[in-house]
Amino acid sequence: MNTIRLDKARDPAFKRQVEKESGQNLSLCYQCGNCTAGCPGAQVYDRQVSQIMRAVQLGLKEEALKNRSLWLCLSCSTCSARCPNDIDVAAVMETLRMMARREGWVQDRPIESFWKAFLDTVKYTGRSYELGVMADYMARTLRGWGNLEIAPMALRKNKMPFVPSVIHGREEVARIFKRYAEKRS
Amino acid sequence: MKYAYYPGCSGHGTSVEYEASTRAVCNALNMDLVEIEDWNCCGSTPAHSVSHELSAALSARNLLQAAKTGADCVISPCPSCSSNLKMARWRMQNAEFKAKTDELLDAPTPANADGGADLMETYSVLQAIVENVGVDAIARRVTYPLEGLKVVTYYGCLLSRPAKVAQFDDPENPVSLDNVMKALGAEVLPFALKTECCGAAMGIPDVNIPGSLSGRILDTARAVGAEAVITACPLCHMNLDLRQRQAARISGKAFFGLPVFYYTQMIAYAFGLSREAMRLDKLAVNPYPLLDKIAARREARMAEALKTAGAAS
Amino acid sequence: MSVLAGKELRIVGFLCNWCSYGGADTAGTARAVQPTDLRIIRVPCSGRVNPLFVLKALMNGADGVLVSGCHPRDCHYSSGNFYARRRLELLKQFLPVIGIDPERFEYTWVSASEGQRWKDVVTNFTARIHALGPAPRWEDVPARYDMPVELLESLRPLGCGEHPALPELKQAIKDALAQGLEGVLGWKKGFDAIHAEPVFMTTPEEVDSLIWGPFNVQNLAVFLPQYKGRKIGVVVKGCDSKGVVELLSEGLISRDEVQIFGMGCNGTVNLSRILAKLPEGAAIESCACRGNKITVTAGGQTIEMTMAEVAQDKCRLCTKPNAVISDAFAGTPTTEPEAPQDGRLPGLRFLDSLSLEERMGFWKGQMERCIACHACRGACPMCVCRDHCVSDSRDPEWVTQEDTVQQKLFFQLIHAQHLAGRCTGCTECERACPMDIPVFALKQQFGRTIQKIFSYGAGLDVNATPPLLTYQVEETTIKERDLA
Amino acid sequence: MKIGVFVCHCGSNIEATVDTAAVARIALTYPDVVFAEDTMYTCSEPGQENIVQAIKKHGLDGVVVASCSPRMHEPTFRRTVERAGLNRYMFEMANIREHVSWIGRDREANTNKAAELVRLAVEKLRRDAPLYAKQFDVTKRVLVIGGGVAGIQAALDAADAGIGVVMVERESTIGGKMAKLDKTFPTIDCSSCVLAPKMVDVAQNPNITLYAHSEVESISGFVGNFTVKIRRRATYVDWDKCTGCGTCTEKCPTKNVPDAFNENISTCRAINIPFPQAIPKKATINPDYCRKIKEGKCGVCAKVCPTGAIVYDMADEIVEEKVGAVIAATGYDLMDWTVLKEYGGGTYPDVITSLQYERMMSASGPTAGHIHRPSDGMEPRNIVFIQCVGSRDCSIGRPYCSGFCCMYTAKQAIMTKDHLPDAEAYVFYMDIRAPGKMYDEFTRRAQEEYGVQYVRGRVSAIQPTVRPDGKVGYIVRGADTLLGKQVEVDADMVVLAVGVEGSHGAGHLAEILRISYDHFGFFMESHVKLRPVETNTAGVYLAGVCQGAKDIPASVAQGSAAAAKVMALFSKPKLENDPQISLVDIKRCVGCGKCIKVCPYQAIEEVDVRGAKKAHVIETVCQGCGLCTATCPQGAIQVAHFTDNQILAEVNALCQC
Repeated sequence: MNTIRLDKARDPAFKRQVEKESGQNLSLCYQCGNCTAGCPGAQVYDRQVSQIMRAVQLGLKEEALKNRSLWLCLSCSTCSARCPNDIDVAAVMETLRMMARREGWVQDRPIESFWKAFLDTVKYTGRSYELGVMADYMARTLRGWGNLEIAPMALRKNKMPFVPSVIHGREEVARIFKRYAEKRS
Repeated sequence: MKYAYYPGCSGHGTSVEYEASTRAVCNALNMDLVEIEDWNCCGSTPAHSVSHELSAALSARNLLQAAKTGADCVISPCPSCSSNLKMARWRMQNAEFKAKTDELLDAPTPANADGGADLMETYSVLQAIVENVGVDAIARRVTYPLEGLKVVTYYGCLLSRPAKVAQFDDPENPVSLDNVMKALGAEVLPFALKTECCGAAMGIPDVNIPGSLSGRILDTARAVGAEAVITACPLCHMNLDLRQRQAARISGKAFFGLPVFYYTQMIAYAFGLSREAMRLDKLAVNPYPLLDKIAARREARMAEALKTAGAAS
Repeated sequence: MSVLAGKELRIVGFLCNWCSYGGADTAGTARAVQPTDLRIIRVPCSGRVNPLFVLKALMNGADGVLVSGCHPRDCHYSSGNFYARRRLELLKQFLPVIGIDPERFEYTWVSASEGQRWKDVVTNFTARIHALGPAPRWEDVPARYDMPVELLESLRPLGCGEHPALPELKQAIKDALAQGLEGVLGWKKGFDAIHAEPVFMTTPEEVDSLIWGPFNVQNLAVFLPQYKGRKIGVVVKGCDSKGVVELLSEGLISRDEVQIFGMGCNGTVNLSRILAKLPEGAAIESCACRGNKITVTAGGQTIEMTMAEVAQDKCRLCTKPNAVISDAFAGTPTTEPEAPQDGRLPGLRFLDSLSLEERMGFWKGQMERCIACHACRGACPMCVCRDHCVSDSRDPEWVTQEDTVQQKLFFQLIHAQHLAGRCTGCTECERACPMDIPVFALKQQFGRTIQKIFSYGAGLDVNATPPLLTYQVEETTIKERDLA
Repeated sequence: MKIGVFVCHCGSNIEATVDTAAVARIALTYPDVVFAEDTMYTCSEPGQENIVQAIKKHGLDGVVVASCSPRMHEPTFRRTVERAGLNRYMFEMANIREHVSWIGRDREANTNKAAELVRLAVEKLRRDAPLYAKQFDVTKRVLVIGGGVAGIQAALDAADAGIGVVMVERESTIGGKMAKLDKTFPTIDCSSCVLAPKMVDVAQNPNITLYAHSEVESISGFVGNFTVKIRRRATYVDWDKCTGCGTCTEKCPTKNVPDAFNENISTCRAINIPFPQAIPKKATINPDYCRKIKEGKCGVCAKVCPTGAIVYDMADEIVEEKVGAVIAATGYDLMDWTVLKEYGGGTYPDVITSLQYERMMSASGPTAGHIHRPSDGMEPRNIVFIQCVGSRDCSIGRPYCSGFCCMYTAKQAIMTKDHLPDAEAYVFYMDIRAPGKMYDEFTRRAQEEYGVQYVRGRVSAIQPTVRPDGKVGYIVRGADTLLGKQVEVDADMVVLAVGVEGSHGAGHLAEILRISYDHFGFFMESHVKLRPVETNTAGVYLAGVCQGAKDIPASVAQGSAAAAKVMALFSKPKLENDPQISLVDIKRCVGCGKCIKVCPYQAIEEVDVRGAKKAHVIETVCQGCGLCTATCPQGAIQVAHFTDNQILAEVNALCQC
């Protein structure tokens, strides 16, 4: 591990940007660790929530954005519910995730691929379609095989129809995605 | 009250039993449901993880469709869907956010006096039942009480959180499901993991996450003596029921064998609604031995009551 | 003194020394940055804040005024803020009648420990005043001279004919004089047929000069305090009797020193309305009253008019035509009508129909006409300061002798404020005004607010405590105002 | 009139954002101002000397100092002008620090504002007149409210100085929270061994009148002359007859009464003496549980009482006492931690407060000092201590540090190791605050000598679970932020260091005393640093935690300090009033009596002046609130130095259009 030269590495503008986009005051965090303590994803995180909050406080952009934790976050809001300083930590995590995407620093392609697969289904049919998402996701990432373990049961119980439902307004929905894509580019 | 009904995508897939029982129970409780015509997916977690505006735009289309029904509000059985619809309306109260979201839509959303979007409010079906119908009305309607059935209620993350948007029940110790189950005659055990996350949709990319989280929930439920887990969320249900064997394996425990019911299935059962109103056949963990036990307890009690009555007369 | 051009507005704060001034100190000690507009005047207690200070500041160009004291129940002087709450709430609701936006004035409670709250109060109030912008200035507002002309429909039939019980009344007075009463105040015919004038009757002959009818306009209660210590009597209409009650309840006259003679009243006239129907400047030759018709001969012309045309406004909405208190009541009482839904007289009705700026313009126009004769004060039975009226004093010097609209209006505000909770609505101030300025509207604005908040009407109960001289710990009818 | 204006830099406190030299220059243009200058530290000795010299040199009749709040230094400068031969009331202050330089950053706006505030002070001073204080008698007795260690110390010190003390205690015994403690940090002294002798002294000191089981009902009057009404709540036992033998308690059949002294971890009888060393050691019946009082049946205690002391129909009694000063020492209560649902909200039997744990460890407590967890009596092996429960937690509106929890948690962890050498003690903390003498060493000892495991991080949740052996366990899930990991402990018992707040009912008492209190029920001192035991109400002093969280030594020190303040107050034969009081202008008064009606102090009386009714102010009773002045329509009664003309002059100075 390299020593971080704080006088050089700190980027106060980054902290301000996170505060602006998330609507949260990061200076309120006194590092009690309660977000980490309650996080259901903590065991698989490579950097704990409280550490990510600390990185933002210090203005250490890469530390805050380049980690898998952002992508493993389950958005359950336990961190926000228990923060003694009423910081919506989940909103900060979501903000950081969007910023990481903008920076092209996605640290967990598979999860991003799952989202893409999911949203593509919505884009084309207007609704999500579990089997389609799953197949698309597995094809894209060659992962997700663990789910095959439950597939027989799901299929036996007829819980995954083979035909997606398609809505009349699917073009309207597709236009939402199209405009979104245009705005981003 | 008239409700615009938003089933959510999983109602057509993994949670058909939730969808069927919800409709049957609402009907039994005289709730006037009109399905929103041509509704689309709310975008779920992937949409709001990618963009708040995209997520809000997808929800806004649904809320605009809902407005056409002339209903008083929107209800959805799925906590994730209702949370998304609620959040969209909440965020779009901000005029700036509304403007950005409107850019994604064919036509801008109507504005209210404060410059925010004038959209219909959304509630979970559970909230509508508890707050508008009331647990007393449920209790009155019960024909087959859940004799001594020991359950834990599992709410998941989104029913009462984030508190400022959900505006429902206690974020740390919710009790609405408990009250419904008590009204049905079940015994609700104290359960500290009511709002602990089950792992949500993370199972698709990594089965280990819901595996270990759900394993812990099921293990604690068993430890406190629960005979069944009651839930209100399709995703939670999938992780606890469909993935129950996987969860046991990943968390290194023996198979729990704990039936996991949607609360609506339990209401339908206690009301004596038809088999089609429950769709118990869709559950992965076999519920029938437990239901037989309930029936046996009920019969025993009735026999006892008859005996006492006979002795008295 | 100059307000920093464009940057600041003029905001004056009155802060009690013990709580809010301390709270402002606490905010300062915590370096809680606030807008710089506010200028704080330290007072011992919010109860020290005479509402007239607030009016003075607003009349003199303050853009906003803030009063802050200890929280209710936590007053350093135990009850000062309870009185302040009543007075300031009343003031806030009074302001619109003179065209001042009530949002420019606020009162709140901040304790010495609440630095953050003080910062929020200052920040929010300053933001509010900046949103309202600079207060309109009297010199910039266009004066208007239009007047209320509405003739209200009477609640009951008004009449002007001979009162059948007059002999009975005279006899009662004669009897009382015989029993040692020094004299009795009443009315006799004045310099012409339509004017009556007060008389202090001490002999049976003088009693015979007593008249009763539509021209007995003066409220004789006004003379009572000066007879203090002597046993006298007074003849009253219903409206006059309320003044007597109020004087009694304030201890300004004694019940055992005054005998009250009453008789049912059928209404009195507004002389200006009669004169307006006569040829300009014509001397009045005779007048005959029958039923509800008044026939006046003047300048060789005979002109007929009805009470409906010439009655005083207050008589039209009068619900107390009989003395509310009396020792001798002659004849049968006049039937008392139900209280009207809308008790506003034309002056207030007219003002209510105007915008805030128009109201300012209205008072500007009226005060330009005011000749500062103070006849309004002289006619008011509740103006008991007499020679010590603060408007004539230099210590305290509430008004200067400057002939400006603001100074003249401020005198009216003092009068109205001093009468808040005491005014019985006899409208003598307005009747006495030689310029026909509807000054009673100011008193009625206070009166209706007091009725609304405290369900209190002055002059009805000798044992009542006027609402501004008492308080409730919990004021259910006063909305808690919170700036923080 | 010749006025001098002194504009203070206050070092850089004012000068940094106010151009004081410019303010002084502007002040010279104000009417009657003949001298103005800016000075570095006006309150310093040379600064004051400078004022004295200027008064002499320029023949000044009055002085304005523009500096800090008059609540800070007005008395200082009044003495200064007096030294130069002026009347002390020919002085005014402009607050350009707290109200200007510290709250605004715009130097131009601040300078302008400061100059305007000086203008207000000048206008006020121009209308000031010399005032002279009057003397009045003082009742040399003090009321001490609260019989905890702070109140006890204050009472004993005052009594030792020969001052009569009236002590009012809400509970049936004095001793307060300290009496509940087993040991005290950092010496691990036995708490009751230190406190009990002092409690006995209170009982035996002839100068102290003790009202236990009593509350202050109302207080009227003012410094030197307060009248106190005390409600002696019914004890249903005639304490003059009760010998404290305890037979009644032994025989009482009602055994399910929650024992408040033991923090409700055990039960007691319906007639009870809280603990063996109670002062007074007298029995009290709890009417909510007593069968005789509730249902009319029983009467056992009356039968067994050897002195016939039981009085079932006893009623509350109001007694009146006259005192000259009041010391509030009402202490604290724990905040309601059950709002924390993630810790079980009070439903988990083995999650207890530190005060409950203290009772459990006490040899005179319900378990005779043995640590057994409440649910099943098991001797715990893993005990988790959680700090900052309800402290430093803005999400539940508790932003402050409760001050002494770090220390007692260390003490309790050490005691745990003493009692149960094989047990493990975990302390979840955020920061360790141990700034007292031998304090940090003490927390170090807990870790170094006793092996208490400290973990830096908050606890997110406590989740009960059933272990394979059927016993209940509590999964304490927290974070070790130093390690950057989520951690868990399967605990047998959890002790919460619950934050403190002002004693229940403190706000109500503050209103009776007319002192300020904050959102958390703590009373406000006159100056946070320099007048820590005084309040803004003359004659009312504070001691102990009622003023803010503090530990025993600090509470004792404050008790002594408050007593010293009372001694100083009573050292003078007579007290002087503040002459800024109301005065009636006989010529203008019409005798309407409105002022008499509103005066909160009955300080105005009706007098006969040559046959006319007039108002008259009793000078030593008037407190100068000015309510009468605002009430009098003629302006005939004016409160000195806040007259109508003075305030009007200030208004006119600000608003002239």
